[in-house]
Amino acid sequence: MAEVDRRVLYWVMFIALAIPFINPLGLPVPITEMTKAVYDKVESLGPKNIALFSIAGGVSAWPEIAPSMVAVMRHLVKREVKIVVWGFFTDQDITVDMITSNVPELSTKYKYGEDWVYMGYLAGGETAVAALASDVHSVFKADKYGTPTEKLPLIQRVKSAKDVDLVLTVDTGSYITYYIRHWNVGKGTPVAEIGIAMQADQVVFYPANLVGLLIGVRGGAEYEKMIGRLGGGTITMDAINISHLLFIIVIALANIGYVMTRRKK
Amino acid sequence: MTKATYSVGADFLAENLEEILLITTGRGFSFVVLVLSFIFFYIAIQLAKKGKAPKIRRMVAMDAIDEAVGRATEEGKPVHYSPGYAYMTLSSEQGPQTLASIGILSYVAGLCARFDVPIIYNTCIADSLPLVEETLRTAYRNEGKAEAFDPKCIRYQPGQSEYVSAVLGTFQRERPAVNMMIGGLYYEAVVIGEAANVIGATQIGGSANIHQMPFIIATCDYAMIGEEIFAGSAYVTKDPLVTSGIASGDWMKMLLIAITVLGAMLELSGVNVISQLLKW
Amino acid sequence: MPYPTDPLILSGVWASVILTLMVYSYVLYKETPVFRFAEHTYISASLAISVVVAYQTLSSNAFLPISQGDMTYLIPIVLGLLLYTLPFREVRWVSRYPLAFIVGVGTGIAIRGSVHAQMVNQVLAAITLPKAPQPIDWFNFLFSLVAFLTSTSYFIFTREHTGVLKIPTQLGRYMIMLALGSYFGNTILFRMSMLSGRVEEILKVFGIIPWR
Amino acid sequence: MSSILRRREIILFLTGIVGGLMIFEYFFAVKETAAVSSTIQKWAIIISTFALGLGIITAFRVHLSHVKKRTKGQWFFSAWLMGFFVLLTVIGLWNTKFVVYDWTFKNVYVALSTTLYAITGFYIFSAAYRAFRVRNIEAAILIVSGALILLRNAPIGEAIWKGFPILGEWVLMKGQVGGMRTLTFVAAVGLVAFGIRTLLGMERGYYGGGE
Repeated sequence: MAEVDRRVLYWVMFIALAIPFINPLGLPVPITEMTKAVYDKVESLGPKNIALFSIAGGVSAWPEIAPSMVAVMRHLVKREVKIVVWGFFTDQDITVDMITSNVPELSTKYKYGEDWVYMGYLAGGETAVAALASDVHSVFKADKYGTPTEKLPLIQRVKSAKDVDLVLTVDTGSYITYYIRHWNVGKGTPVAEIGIAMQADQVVFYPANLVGLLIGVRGGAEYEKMIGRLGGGTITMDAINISHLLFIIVIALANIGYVMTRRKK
Repeated sequence: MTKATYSVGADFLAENLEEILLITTGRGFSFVVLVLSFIFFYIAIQLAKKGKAPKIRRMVAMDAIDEAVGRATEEGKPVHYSPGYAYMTLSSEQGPQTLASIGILSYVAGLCARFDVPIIYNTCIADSLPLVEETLRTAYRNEGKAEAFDPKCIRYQPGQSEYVSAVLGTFQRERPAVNMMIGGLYYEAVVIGEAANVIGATQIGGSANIHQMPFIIATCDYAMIGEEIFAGSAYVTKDPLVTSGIASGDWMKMLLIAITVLGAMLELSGVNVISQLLKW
Repeated sequence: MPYPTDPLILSGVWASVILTLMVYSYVLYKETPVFRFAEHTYISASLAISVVVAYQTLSSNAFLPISQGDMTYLIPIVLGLLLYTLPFREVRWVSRYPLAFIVGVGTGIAIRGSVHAQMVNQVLAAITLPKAPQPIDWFNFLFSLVAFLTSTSYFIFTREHTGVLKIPTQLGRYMIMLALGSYFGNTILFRMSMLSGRVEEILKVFGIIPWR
Repeated sequence: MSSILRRREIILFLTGIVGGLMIFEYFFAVKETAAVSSTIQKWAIIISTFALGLGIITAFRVHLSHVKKRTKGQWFFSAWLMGFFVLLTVIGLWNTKFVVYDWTFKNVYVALSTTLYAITGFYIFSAAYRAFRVRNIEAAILIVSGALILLRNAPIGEAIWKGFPILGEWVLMKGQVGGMRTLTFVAAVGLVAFGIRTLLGMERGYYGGGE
């Protein structure tokens, strides 16, 4: 019992993950404090405010972060907040396409250049984040589509970190720490994170003021519930429930097997 | 895919330096710590030269290398070695871990050369290739078997997941008896570790990346945690540097523990001199 | 959204799902020529993409400044080309220069960042008192502090873990396990949502669940 | 000339100087070094980019030999790898928007990256099955902490018992912090000691051992 062929485990997991997509369970998703804090912050913003949506996560992490990205973007659009988008990943254009196709208001209700703007890709890691905090215009001369910044009224208003009311950093790595160091500690701009689950362990002991954190797909599902528009996160939550239950069961079985084989000896 | 249209230039940094530095004040004490690290290291070396080097505890994982290579010899199977993702370059903050890993590789390759065990090295770090090749070549030459070295044992893949897929394939096709993964590991730790368990390989793993420690411990027979991988190369070569490095590290830990205890007590009694010092 | 009909998109989603299943056949069955094909296709495509990206990086970061008259960028190009002395035995040592340079940068960056963020800032955070404390906050503060001190004592290598150090090091090991367990648990959440993403994609393309 | 340039001391000195500059720039507000250090980092990126060619040589060395020797069950794949690489590189350098390149990028490269990234889902399952056994108190703590996080992250935990998410939240926000802080801390201590040895030219293990 203690030595099951691994492939049995893998097949069980593979099938178990498929079931909830075919036959949703729809267990309720309770709201956690970290997510509520991000929601409340966005809720407090309005048409006069500017939010920065920074993309530092690749397409390969979509299943974990896409639900939160879409839900937060929908909320921003609902509150009519002005949105500046830029990012640090080479495949981010595909991500921006995904967001705009899921949030059609960006092309209907919003006017590009005035209400939202996509500045494109930036290399340079922490140095770049620090530079942007003090002078956006010297880093970006034009947006992604080659329109010079002078012709983009929204980016004209964003000269440095001080002109931004909330940073939402989508992050699968260390960009949250860069934003905390240079935008929050340096300039006092509130920073919130859309992250992958493991970042929770590290962010909580980082000595800084974080507005809140959407922890992976769980955070996305909670956010969808709060904005009242269920989506990918909520659907995936069923798969999370099933798989996590499976982990608990398998760990329990492994221990029963372990204790029994030890008794025999 | 987009081109790197903009990046931050030197001229920009120079112009805005004061503002940037304003953000990063608070490095004063860090600098003191760094200088103290140098001083502690110097003292430890002087002590070692006088034969007063402190004893350190055994490193089980390093001692296990000989045994593992011995097992590969008996079974007539290769040894697999890989340094992890490490941001795919020596010029990142993961670079030192790759270097430490190559240091341990030079010992492992020597053993492999001595016992005529083939070694397979999979990597995705292109700029480490010259070092790896030279390390392996030298290890073979030092054993007097220069002609036995085949550079085709070094396999390169251009990215993290590519490297993972190649290692998975290598395991089933060439069935190494030993898998060693030491360096700046990321998600590959659990994948390679479990895939190596499937083929029953003896595993020695090590990394200073905290996020992979649970998985190295879970999958490997022998695990090197944190600073052990940095001490590894000097440990196997019986270099007095190792004790000096570890001893000076220990002093630094004790010093900072003392500061923590003192700081906590002062903070609790309302004196914030230590926290001000740390923020300096 | 309806199931895609555009032949380009349709062929794309089928290709990606078939390649995915080819890779998972390794896990769910065993290494076969099917997996080998996916593996080699992937590495091949990635090598080509890396060359294209490298070319783009060099044009915007090196060739562009040179064309604008900044000749200092010839230095890294020459250093980069020196790497290619590696296959020639007599001049192989020259390739150590670019390496020495890269190693210096990496080591410098690693040291300077870790002293500040991983050492000094951690001590500072450990002694920072809770704001507006309730009794439970005091408990948490002391718990973290004791956990930090005891688990650090476990990493002292030059003293035997007996006598005064016996109890702290033992307690420290427990605290480390608490942290590792937490990390393990969070990683499971991340990995499960990634895998369920692939499963969902497969089900979608096979038409088992509606396209969305 | 070459006998001087060949000396190890000179090469090690270059490492020390470059590394020292990176450190100096971080701690001191000297305008000139900041500019120099930023340039140096850019140079390092350029040099590393050149190294890709070495990677391709290394890969082709292996695969050409397979094709020449007609290695059973391998040579065909090696030939495919090299042929497809050449084709795609030529197309990509010509025009990245061309349909073959763009299609391969999205449906092969991105899709397989995601697939391999997700393969961990299987392996972490069997790793948990093997590792989470109550062998001693340490293992028991690991299991309890991991299980509480699982039951916090999945809403099903709350459905089973209201206390699970509360305990899980405590482990995540408070309980694990001290241990995690130590791991961060000691890894840095080891790294700094190693870095000092490298910059002082005393860490020779990496330097290919001899000569």
